[in-house]
Amino acid sequence: MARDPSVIVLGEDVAGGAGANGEQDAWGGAFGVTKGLIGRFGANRVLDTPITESAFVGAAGGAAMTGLRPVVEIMFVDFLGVCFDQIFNQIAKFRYMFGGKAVTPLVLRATFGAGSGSGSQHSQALYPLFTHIPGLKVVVPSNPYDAKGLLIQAIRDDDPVIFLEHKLLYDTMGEAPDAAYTIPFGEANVVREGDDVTIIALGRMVGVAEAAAAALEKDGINCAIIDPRTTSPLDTDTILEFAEQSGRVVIVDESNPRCGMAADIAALIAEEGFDTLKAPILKVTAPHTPVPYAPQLERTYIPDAARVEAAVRKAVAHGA
Amino acid sequence: MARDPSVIVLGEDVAGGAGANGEQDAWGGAFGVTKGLIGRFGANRVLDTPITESAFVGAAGGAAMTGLRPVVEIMFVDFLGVCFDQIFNQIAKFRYMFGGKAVTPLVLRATFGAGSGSGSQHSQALYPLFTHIPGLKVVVPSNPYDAKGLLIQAIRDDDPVIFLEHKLLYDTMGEAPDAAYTIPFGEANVVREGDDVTIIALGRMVGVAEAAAAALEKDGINCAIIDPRTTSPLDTDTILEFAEQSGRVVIVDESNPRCGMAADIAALIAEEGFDTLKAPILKVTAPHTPVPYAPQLERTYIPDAARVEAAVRKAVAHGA
Amino acid sequence: MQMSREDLLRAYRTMRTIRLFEDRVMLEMATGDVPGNTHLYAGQEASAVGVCFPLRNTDRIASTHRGHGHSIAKGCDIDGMMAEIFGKSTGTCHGKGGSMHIADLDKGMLGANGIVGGAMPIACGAALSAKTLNRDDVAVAFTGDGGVNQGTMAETLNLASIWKLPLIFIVEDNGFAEATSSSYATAGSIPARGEAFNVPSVAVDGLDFFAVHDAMRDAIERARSGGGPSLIHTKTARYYGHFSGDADTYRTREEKEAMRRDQDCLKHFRKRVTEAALLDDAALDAVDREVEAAVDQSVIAARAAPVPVAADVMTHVYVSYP
Amino acid sequence: MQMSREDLLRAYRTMRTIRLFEDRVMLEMATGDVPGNTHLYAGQEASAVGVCFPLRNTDRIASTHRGHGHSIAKGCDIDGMMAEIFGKSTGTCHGKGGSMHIADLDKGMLGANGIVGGAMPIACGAALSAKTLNRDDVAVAFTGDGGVNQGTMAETLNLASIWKLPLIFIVEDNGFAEATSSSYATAGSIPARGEAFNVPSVAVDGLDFFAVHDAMRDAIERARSGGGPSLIHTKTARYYGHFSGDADTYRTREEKEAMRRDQDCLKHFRKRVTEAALLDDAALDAVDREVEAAVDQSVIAARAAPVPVAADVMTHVYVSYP
Ligand SMILES: Cc1ncc(C[n+]2csc(CCOP(=O)(O)OP(=O)(O)O)c2C)c(N)n1
Ligand SMILES: Cc1ncc(C[n+]2csc(CCOP(=O)(O)OP(=O)(O)O)c2C)c(N)n1
Ligand SMILES: [Mg+2]
Ligand SMILES: [Mg+2]
Repeated sequence: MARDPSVIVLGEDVAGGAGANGEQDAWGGAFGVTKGLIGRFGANRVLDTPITESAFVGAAGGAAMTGLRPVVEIMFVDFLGVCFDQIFNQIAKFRYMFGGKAVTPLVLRATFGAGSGSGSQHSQALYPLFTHIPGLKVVVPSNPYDAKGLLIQAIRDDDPVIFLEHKLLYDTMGEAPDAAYTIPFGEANVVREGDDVTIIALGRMVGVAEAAAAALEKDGINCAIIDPRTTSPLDTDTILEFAEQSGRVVIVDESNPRCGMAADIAALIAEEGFDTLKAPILKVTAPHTPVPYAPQLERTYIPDAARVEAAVRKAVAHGA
Repeated sequence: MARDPSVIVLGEDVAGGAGANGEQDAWGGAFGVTKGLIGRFGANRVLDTPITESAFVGAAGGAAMTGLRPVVEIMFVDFLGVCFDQIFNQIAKFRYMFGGKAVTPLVLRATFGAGSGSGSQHSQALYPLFTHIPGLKVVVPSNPYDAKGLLIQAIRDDDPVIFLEHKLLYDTMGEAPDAAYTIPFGEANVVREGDDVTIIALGRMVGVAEAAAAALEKDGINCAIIDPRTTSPLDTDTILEFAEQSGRVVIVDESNPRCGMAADIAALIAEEGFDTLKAPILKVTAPHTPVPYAPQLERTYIPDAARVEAAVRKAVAHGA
Repeated sequence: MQMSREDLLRAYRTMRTIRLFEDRVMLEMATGDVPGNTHLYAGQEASAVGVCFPLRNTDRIASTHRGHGHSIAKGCDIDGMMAEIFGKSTGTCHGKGGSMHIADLDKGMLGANGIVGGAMPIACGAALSAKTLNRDDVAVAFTGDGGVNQGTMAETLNLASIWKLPLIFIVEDNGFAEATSSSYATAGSIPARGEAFNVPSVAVDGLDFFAVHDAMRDAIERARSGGGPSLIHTKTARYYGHFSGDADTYRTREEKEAMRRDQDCLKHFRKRVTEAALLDDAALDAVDREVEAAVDQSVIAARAAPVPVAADVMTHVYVSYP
Repeated sequence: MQMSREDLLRAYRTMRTIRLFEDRVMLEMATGDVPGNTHLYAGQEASAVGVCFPLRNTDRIASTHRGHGHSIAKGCDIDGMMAEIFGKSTGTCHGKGGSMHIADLDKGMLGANGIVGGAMPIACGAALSAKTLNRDDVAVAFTGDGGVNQGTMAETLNLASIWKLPLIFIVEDNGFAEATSSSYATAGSIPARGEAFNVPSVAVDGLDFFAVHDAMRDAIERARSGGGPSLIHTKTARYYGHFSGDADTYRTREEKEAMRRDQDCLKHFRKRVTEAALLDDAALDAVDREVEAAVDQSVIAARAAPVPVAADVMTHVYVSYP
């Protein structure tokens, strides 16, 4: 924001305290992420909004087309439903419908994911919906270092970017240099090398995959872990390269299974990486259900290391 | 409607002419589908709505929870964005969130599909978005006979059903008995038997697949064609059975490819039908772009028989 | 207005139950045994009870994320509610919904809602059912001063107005949407918004049970007699932060103290009925003790109740799904 | 109001261009050479031109599905527009958008819109840009009497009001949303809706270029000077059916004939300026001939223009996509 005066931040309580007598900047977003910005950049560039996502997300789109670089927050990705038209029919399609005339540099930040006991309407993943829509870029970081590099890239990117942060990852500590750096979109991160099975995982599931891989290693099963980092664009080359290497693939994803992210990646490999496959492409995902509230149910809903381990063992056992 | 007084129809111009001096029931829906109903059942059960999809789709949901069986029309599925929250966070989740107490018998009818020169916001397929959402059933008929049987099933079904009709199929003539009959959800239609390649196609793409299969037959290539008819629930048994039979699968789908329907079905087969596969699972879909306006571009966008033919030949050639 | 001694006691008991229930939930949150977060209704009791007291069991309400008060006022059983908040299988929603999705259709409670503005169309649908099926039931749509800005509000006002539906809009204005003041976020006048859609609209003191109750009686009368929708704007007070984890630093200590001191709808009620000699302190104190015991009991039962079994994840997605 | 002869001629030329352009598109549709359907603006010219005439090139508008008139009034080139409607590569949007998505950002035209109510937030964003970047440009959001009910209208009124954005809402009320009369679908009063959000709102005769123009001058003045948004409700007339394929049976022949006879904003303009001796018929007739030639030319050029090549399907989805 310091670098580029056209960057603005808007959303509900991105500062917090507007019109109140107490502390201003009381919230800094639902998760405190934008705290301090209003003090540095002023209320002209850090705008608290009313609860009207269609109006302010759409306004961010119109502003992006006319000279600003808005970073807009909608707190929980689950709220996309009240402003989905502005995202998928307007913002995503301006450039195409207008024959390439429009440039819409916009970042839509939202939290996603289950595990916080927030219930069916505050715990979904939903990035498959955005990934399905041409014109959108979709980022799902799995660690602080990537989150910073990808966010800076998103802000500097000239296309609309949906930037989704898993709400349980805010507490993960991790190395992230103070200096600004960018991570290009469409470049997967090879989290771990390993010849026996290739695990592809996103967001919080990367950690789950790592836990499983560590346990499996003790039994001499070596897993590679690929974190695509962005679902659109998707780094198909790296995915196919590693799928080919091991010939055994397990995809771990927190989103629902039907037309989901795991299906998308599995279909890619089944078409372009078929010949070297030695086993069925296994998916470890959430079930085809909403997210339940009770912790015991929520834990069952979310893919865990045990299920990943079992899938990997099944892949290894196949035809061996 | 005659059979069950709790069935109501609502939507924009489902009758048409409300408050006007001229003909009432002037439209009968954007495509004349509901014409005549208001005359038979009265304005109390056939309601023209203002252009407020969130309000009337949500109202249909609330009405369904409280004793009615609304059949609501939103004209073009592309408009789902302005009422998506009511569909996917409310209607789809009532039953689950409320621990099984709610029953929400509702049918949401909409047209979909490219080919009419209607541009990016009136030509999308979008059923992958609904298929992704647990709690919704999704129907995509490919011919008049199925459309009638599936629609009656949808109206009698106790779950929310998204019923999508391809706008270019309204002119297809086809046998459909006058008497009421139902076609159960989750039962694919075997359009054509054939041992060499299994083509899976939906909606308007079934006709495209049939044209391709007819041409291929002349060269002695016999294709089976499976029409799932409903994407949720999906008839996985029939799909897997036929995939197994031929070991070569081509999936034809008009929706966009990322997290799309073709990917969903390919991933199913790659996991559960892997061992009998002889060739990569090939997808023939729309590209990852919005729907263009110019007819030449739109024709390029929509999968055609030539592309299906080429894919089938590629599948046959593989490892043969 | 005239109310019987029994009705007055019942109204007080309900308000008192909401207050103690919410205070207790806040305490239980601190033990770490309650999943997630909750939005507490404490301070706004006169609004929920003033609105729901004159309703029938067959009338329906659709609520917000801050729904405990509405649920209790509409007759939901607090044992089921507390168990739901604890995520137990004995909960109102079998532990699958949680605080933000408490619903009891048999009581006409169509659900709290995690989506701001989400409830308005749903309540509108209940009103449509009543009208279509020729029942003289009414439906109530709750929203806050923040939710009133959501597009669903205007759309539903318009739809209910042109269809003359028996729908009553309740805008509970506690001055804040999360940390944002309604003076900043909500332009113009809320009753004027209703009037602009031809919906008769009034503003009442939401801390005064009787004022809310009387406004409701007029609105219900209009709705049942085919007169269409109404809007009631109740000015009220939110005692806790936006949610159980909110430090609430955007309000000064002074104003929060003053609020609890001067804007307590339970004190108001007690003063009013005792001064008018309609009830005496002894009777009201007895209610306080009863309610306290009932809330204690709900927590004990909730803590003792079984958690759902893993297999429950898969149930209740559909009525039937091959 | 005082306008120079040149300005009067320019205003008339623009209105005339819209009328002939639309009449011609309707004829061309009949040849079957135009893809899809179009929503024709004929009859509403005084509204588009009254609104856009006092705007600068750097001011911005966001339009509706019925956008040809707005586009021409904001300065879009009719050759590009006609080619776009024919789906040619010389079209304003390279043939990829079509009638419902004509846009020309260099002219401040942010696009027609296929989604009713979709344009309001977009125009609001343009107003936000102007304010944030300290330009004194204004933005205009167009909607119809049907679109005014969409939630985006209320949400945008509220947002523009609390942020005091230089945004002007134009509600073009042609009495119908498709086949549905606004008397049925649109409750209350449209200016009252604006006022309820503290947005100064007026209703004007949309068939009277000068009335619309004057209302705009006040709104623009307010917007450029930091006074915030305004709403103008223009009552107008839709000559054709809702779209080019609409049989328009919900209106009687008599009322349609009367409309074309008594509600012709071009006739009104001509009468007004000739009676006031500001212009004479000869000058206006000359404009008619010029415009006719220009529209002919646009069709000839559009028909002769090349169609896009297949590879164009894949371009313009992203600025960059590895
Ligand atoms: C569509 C949507 N946007 C934002 C939120 C986050 N949120 C939950 S409650 C709330 C504030 C609501 O304020 P108000 O309507 O005044 O109700 P109150 O909390 O004061 O009872 C917000 C912004 C949400 N749940 N849904
Ligand atoms: C969200 C949405 N709902 C419905 C439609 C279908 N539709 C297109 S134009 C129209 C009527 C619009 O009426 P109005 O706003 O009065 O504009 P007019 O056509 O009269 O210019 C409708 C319902 C749409 N395009 N988008
Ligand atoms: Mg509030
Ligand atoms: Mg209109």
